[in-house]
Amino acid sequence: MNGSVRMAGTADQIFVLVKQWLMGYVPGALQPLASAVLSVVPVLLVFPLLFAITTVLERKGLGRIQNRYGPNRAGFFGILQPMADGIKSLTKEDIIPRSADHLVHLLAPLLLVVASFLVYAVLPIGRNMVIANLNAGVLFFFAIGSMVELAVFMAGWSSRSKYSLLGAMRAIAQMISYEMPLVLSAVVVIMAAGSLSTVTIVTMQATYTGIWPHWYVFTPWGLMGFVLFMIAATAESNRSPFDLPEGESEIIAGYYIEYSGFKFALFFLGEYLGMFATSAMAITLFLGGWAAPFSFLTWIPSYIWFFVKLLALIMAFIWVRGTLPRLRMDQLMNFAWKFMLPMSLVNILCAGVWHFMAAGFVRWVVVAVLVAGTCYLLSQRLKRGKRVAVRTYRFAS
Amino acid sequence: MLGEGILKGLTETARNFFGSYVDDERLTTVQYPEERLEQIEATRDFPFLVYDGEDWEKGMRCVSCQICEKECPPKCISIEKSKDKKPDATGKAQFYPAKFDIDISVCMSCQICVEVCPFDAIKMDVVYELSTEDRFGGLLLNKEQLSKSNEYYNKIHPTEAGAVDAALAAEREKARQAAAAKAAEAKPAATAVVGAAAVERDGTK
Amino acid sequence: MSVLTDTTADLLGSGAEDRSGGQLLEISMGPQHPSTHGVFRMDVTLDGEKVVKLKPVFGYLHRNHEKIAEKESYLGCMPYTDRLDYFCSITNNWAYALAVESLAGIKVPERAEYLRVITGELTRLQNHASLVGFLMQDMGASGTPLMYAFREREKILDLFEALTGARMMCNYMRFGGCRVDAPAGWMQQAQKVVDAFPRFLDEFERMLVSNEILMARTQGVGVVTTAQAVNAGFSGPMARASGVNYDLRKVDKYGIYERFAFRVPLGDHGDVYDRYMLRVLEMRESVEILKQAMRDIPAGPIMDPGTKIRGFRPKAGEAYGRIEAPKGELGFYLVSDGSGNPYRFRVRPPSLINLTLLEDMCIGQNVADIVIILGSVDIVLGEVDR
Amino acid sequence: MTVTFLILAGVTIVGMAAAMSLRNLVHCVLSLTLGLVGLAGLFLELDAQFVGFTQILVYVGAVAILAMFAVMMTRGAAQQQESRPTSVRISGVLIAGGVFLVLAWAMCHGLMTLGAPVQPEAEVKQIGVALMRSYVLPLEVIGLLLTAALIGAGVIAMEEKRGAR
Repeated sequence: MNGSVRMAGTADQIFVLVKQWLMGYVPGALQPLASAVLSVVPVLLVFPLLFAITTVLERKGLGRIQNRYGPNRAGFFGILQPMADGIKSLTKEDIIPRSADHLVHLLAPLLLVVASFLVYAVLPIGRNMVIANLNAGVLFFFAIGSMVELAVFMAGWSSRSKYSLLGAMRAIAQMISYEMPLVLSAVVVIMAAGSLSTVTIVTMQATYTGIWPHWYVFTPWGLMGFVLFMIAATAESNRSPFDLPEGESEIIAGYYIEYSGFKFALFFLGEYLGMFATSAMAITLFLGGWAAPFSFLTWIPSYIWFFVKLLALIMAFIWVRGTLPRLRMDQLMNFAWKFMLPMSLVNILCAGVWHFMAAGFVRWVVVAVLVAGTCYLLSQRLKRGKRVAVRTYRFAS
Repeated sequence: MLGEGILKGLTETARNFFGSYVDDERLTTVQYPEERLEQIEATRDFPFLVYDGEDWEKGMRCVSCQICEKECPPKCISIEKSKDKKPDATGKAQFYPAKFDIDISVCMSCQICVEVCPFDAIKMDVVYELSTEDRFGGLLLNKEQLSKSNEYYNKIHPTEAGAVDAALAAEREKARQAAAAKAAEAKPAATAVVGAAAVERDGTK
Repeated sequence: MSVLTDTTADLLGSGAEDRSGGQLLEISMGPQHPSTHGVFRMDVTLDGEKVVKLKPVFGYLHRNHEKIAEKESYLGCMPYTDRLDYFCSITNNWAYALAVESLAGIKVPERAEYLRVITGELTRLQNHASLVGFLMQDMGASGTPLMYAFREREKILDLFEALTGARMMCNYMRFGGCRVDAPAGWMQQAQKVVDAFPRFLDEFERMLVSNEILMARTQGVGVVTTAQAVNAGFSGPMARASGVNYDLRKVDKYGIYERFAFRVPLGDHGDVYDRYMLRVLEMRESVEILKQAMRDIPAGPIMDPGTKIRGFRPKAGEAYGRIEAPKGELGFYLVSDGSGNPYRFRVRPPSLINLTLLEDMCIGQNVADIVIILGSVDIVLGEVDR
Repeated sequence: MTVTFLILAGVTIVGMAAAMSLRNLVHCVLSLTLGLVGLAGLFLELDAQFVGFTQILVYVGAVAILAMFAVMMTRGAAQQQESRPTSVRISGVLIAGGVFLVLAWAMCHGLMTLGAPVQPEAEVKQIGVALMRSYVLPLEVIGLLLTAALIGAGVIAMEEKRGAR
């Protein structure tokens, strides 16, 4: 914390300085409004842009994983593909089923996108770069995040399609189940930081011992918390292998099966924004937010680090999506309640043990053994419950 | 340990991801309009009529025997036999198709017409960019559209065409000799006999 | 209240009610559903996500294949058999050729038999490879395994094109042999493809066989007991996955299969995982057969010189020719009245008969299981509906 | 009485009123959710961030969804009576009026005694400390009650399932 202001170079603070400079021209009465606009507008621009980039990245990445080229026709290397997609979805007919609940049908994608955008308010994108430094920032994040469920439900119910209803049911069951491990795995960080403010959490991690940073992921409970958080985040954002609500081979597109044109694109946008937000939260909580990974790299502006980490997590999402088959509903629930939940509870306990033991090697070993042991036991139980095994086969004589 | 198989799978996809940048074996996509696959010699899609020489009407090998029309499984060939006879490439008088239509929207590229043709007159083409906006007329090819030169045939199926040419040349030589012998035997030589010799040659080669 | 009755309650229950008083949901999966492998429909009744009743509905792709064949010459039927199971046209040709050969008592030359084995086993390779790919796709693996399978299938299809002129509708075999001989260099090219194939199998196994999600999804799902499999007349990998030792290559020893050393893998559980693994194992055995066949293939004619293809008129009589197609026992039953076209032409499609237990396999399973059970049956609607 | 307060109050009242008067039950739940969001906004307006966000997390994220499920799962919801007996209406009006009177009295009384509004000091930490020190017994009792309810719900659900078999 002490060195943060000193180390903050001009390049690092350029956006903050520009904002202050612009604010100088705004009359006093309009200052709060102007400040809000100047903070919000960049976020509203940057993240949809990131969404556009990610769609290309995802399709190209998946393509390469599958030994294809991926989109490479629109623009140079296909970078204009999102534009083409956007134009396409804007010009397509907006179909509303005759028996649909028109108002709810219209509101669902809007609510989804609004809720997805709202959570960015508390994410520190760089040093001194956050829209609202709330005392209960983490809580705000989860609270707004839970509104997504409502949007999904509205979409699935209002479409009046059996497939969309099935999708909505699946989505809600899944989101409620995974919200608990998501929140509980974040609790360890809140315990360690002693604050619910995202800004404080990041600044706590932006210090170094030698060249090594104090990220929470570098503790046994932090690592486990990070893994749990990422798994839960995958489920929350309906990404493979937890993409049951929209499982295209089973219920086709799930809750947004009856959407077309731009509303469909809004669902897409909302979903990706949700994925970015949860990834950004994981970065904030466990990966040091905008902090550089080594003390000698602090000269690189903080927001660059943030986006580098975000892109890395997005790549991981794409990679997983390109590899894994989808789980089944009951297996998904089993995993949530029989593995994720107990594991995150034990993880909180471990973080407590860590808190009350004297710093040093012993503490490290004890907590690591506790975490790894529980993980092993729980996974064995899960495996035994399902009775799955690699089989050997006999041959006819 | 839970997740072991998943990790294995992840390494495999990662290997493929990077492999697709370095290994041509992995990235087999051909970017179609710019790149094209090399023509495989045996490829077939729709039939065409072979003619010898320069003029398609004069050199058409088809003698309108209508075997292909009968044998075609989906019945996509329609032939009208001519009333008169015209000299073919070798100068013998033959019937010729007054109308020869193939509906390639019906054709299933089975090559049976080629197999049963005793005159090597119908062969399989390799063109594949045949899309048209005219659904009915555009895919109904007439005699003129179907006619392609023997040189073209030699170009697309060199091995097969070479064998056909050699067989045809040998046959024509034999026919010519027979005709000469007959001519020596009896002055008033009938020109129409020659065609029958070719008909006897079976389609099973 | 009218507004209320047409809301959720109406949507959830189409009148039906289960024993616990809850409501059943009737959904129609297909014919436009993406994972029904063509235009297949299942009327599914669900209790929550559990399947209570399943009614397969097919016939959307019915093309009158058998009736058309009665109007065609024996030669003219051959290209139509390509369109039965359009993934494996060569094995379809083979089964039909075999039926005609036994009807007319035709002997096939040595080299043609070898060519038949080689192309037939290549067909099996590409069918099984794409099937496991499709199965993974049904399971939601974003198409990655499918793309790998198609990458390999492409190489085999290239071989087919170089040999027969077409990639899928090969129309390769004739009664009395094969249509064309392998062109120069084809055998070497095929050898290369076959040698490289185990690499793909290894990759596939590393990627998915020990995958926990895959195992959890497939093991114990869609179980068919040995008795059920026998009663339903299962054949091919479906029967062998249930432990029925029935492989026509061993039972009938048609063609020259007795000359090759290969094993027949058997499953003990009869679930989707077994069916999936059996196909992977069978691909390995096919590679073995291919290696032996390519090593031993003799020179010689490829057509029986005594057989007249055009105007073929067998004596009056009947014959049944069957082979071990990739999907199971594919049989052609022909009745000849001595004329130029078959008097009766009947196909025994493995896809359709393996599909008969679909409801039994699906009841009590989840919606998500339906698609993988259907995928594991390995159907091609061209063959089911004919 | 700022503009924000007026807006939030309006949203809350409209939402709650709609929840009572709409005919479609799902619409009712949705408007109830709107009202609850307005309420959360009012908490935030009072600078009570923790309570406000918890309100959203619990009521919007959980209770609304639960209500939704309940509406969809029970068939009884579909067969609502067209007209209620007069006695029900009268008693409803009486109860509502009574509650309103009590609340109004409490508010007027409270405002009078308080005089000036106290500066809000509800930091999350203080709430935690308060919960864990002064109110630990009520907290535990509520926890016990909820656990019992949870287990009870599970048992009932299992009974039903067994009966179905």
